[in-house]
Amino acid sequence: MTPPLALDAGLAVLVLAVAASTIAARGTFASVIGFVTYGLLLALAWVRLSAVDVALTEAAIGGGVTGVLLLTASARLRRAEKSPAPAEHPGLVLRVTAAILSTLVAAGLAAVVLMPASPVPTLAPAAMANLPATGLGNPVAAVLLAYRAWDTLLEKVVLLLALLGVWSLAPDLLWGGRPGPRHLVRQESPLTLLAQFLPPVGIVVSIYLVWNGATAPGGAFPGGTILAAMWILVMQAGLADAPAVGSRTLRIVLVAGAALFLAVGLAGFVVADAFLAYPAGYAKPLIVAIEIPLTLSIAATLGLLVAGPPARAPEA
Amino acid sequence: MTSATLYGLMGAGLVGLGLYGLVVYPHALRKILAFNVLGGGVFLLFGVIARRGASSGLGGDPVPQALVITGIVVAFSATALAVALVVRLVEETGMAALPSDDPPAERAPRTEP
Amino acid sequence: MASFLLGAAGFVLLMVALGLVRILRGPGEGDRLMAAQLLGTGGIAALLLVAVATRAAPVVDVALALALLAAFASVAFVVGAPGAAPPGPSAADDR
Amino acid sequence: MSLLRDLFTVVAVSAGAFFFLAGTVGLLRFPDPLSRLHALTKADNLGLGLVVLGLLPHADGWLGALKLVGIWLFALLAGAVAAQLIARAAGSAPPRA
Repeated sequence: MTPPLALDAGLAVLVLAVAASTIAARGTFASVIGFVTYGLLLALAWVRLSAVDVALTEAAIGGGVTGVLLLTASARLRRAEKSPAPAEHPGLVLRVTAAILSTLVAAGLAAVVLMPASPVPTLAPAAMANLPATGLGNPVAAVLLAYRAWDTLLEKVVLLLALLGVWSLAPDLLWGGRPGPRHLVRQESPLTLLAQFLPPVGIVVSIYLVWNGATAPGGAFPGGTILAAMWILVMQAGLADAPAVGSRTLRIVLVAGAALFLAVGLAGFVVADAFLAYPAGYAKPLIVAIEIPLTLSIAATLGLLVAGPPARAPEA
Repeated sequence: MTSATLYGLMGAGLVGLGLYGLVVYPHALRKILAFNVLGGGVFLLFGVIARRGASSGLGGDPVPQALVITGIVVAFSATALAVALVVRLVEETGMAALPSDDPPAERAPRTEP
Repeated sequence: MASFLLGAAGFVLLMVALGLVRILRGPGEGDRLMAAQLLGTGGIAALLLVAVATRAAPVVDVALALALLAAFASVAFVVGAPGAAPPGPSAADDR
Repeated sequence: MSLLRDLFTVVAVSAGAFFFLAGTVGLLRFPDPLSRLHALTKADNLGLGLVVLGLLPHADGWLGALKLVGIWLFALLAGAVAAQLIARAAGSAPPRA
């Protein structure tokens, strides 16, 4: 076996082992930690599949914000769970049936993988042929923000809907209040040091990723996620409080990305020939102009999704 | 055996593992984790399709890659909503599993006003 | 050279992967976190090795993102679980 | 010159990989959490540091080299903070061995 293939085989076995331990670990905490490492290893797999844009997004989301979300939740669950968790061993019949079903599904998918279509379907030539018209150098960014801008716009809406769903879990009394507990600043804690030192660096890196995203792997999603992670860190260290969800400024930041995207899209009817069509020659400046509020909106939405529903009544 | 095929098989295995965990384990947080493992496998299958579609000097077909980026972010938002629901469920009932196996009559009476 | 670097990446991954046994065995939550932390560092090293071996400069950015977020799991653990309480939750094995 | 550069890379990366080996052995074999943490930080600091050192001659330009060193410094900071936090959590409530 050649070294690259050996590396890939090793990584594949490792990912499967980590996934199995995530599924079957005794205890939720071990399961959650297993899932965090799973995300990290998936980022490596994406690099090996020559999908660096995806690897960046997976590293930022899987390695960063998902871990915070799940670890915080598992700690809260442990405090709130009164009755012991239901038996971890459901009936043997169920387990065997589930195992057979899962194996069948996996085998079916494996068969599809082993019998690739020929000729291989690909849109890569089309994506490259139209790249000059967008003024971008990164074909993935071109797909996200030009060819299939619809997806990105609707995804932003889905993020907002999820956030509304999370917020709606708050009791009436707390509506419009601030999410989560107020974290206290721990004097002389290394956490405070980290939360003071890391965010400036993180902000620079996320600007770099967004700016670079036009020509190289990067873009609004990884950039926004890293920005969100920095915000979460500052909130967790107690250096800043979570904003009240009723705040008008916050609401404007949340919808800014989708709103501007939509506005540019509607303007496409007038200045170009269709919804979300960019006028020739202006594609790149428009895309960059959309990406900046989009990044801020993504960061705010992800940060608030992790912070959870409002837990403190709004100040009168 | 190419690298892409290898990762494809891995993706198929992940879907199987995730499905098993989703069906078998009653704890709600573990169901969410299992579902995310399953989702990771599906995304990887997209990645394999993208890798096989490499042409025009690209390492992979950018269209499936972009779909996966969108998918990862949407999966995260769905996970966040599900986690918030589970936390609320546990804080209401003290139990992190849905009593789906019980017949409706045996369910604990709700004490909601 | 590329083969050596890829081999080194595989070796580092294998090493930190062995450390993952701690995720399953524990016994404390800190031990499980340590294994994740080690895998994070090993993953960064493997990514850098792969980046140089395959001459893919953007891969370095993935390592950069991982390095920035490397401490997040530990931070969330400490903030989420008030381990300062003397009969701390890390003593009892979680469920 | 190129041979010397490659030799340097091989030596430094191998040394780094050795520290990852040492870190893992320590994490698996040491009896209590604090000594395991001690083993872990060696892999964090020296393992990654030596790998980065070995890769520096292959970095594209001084900006690329700066990025590599930056990654090491961030990982170092993250490792140090995480070790402190884990140690405090472990110290206040020693897990049953």
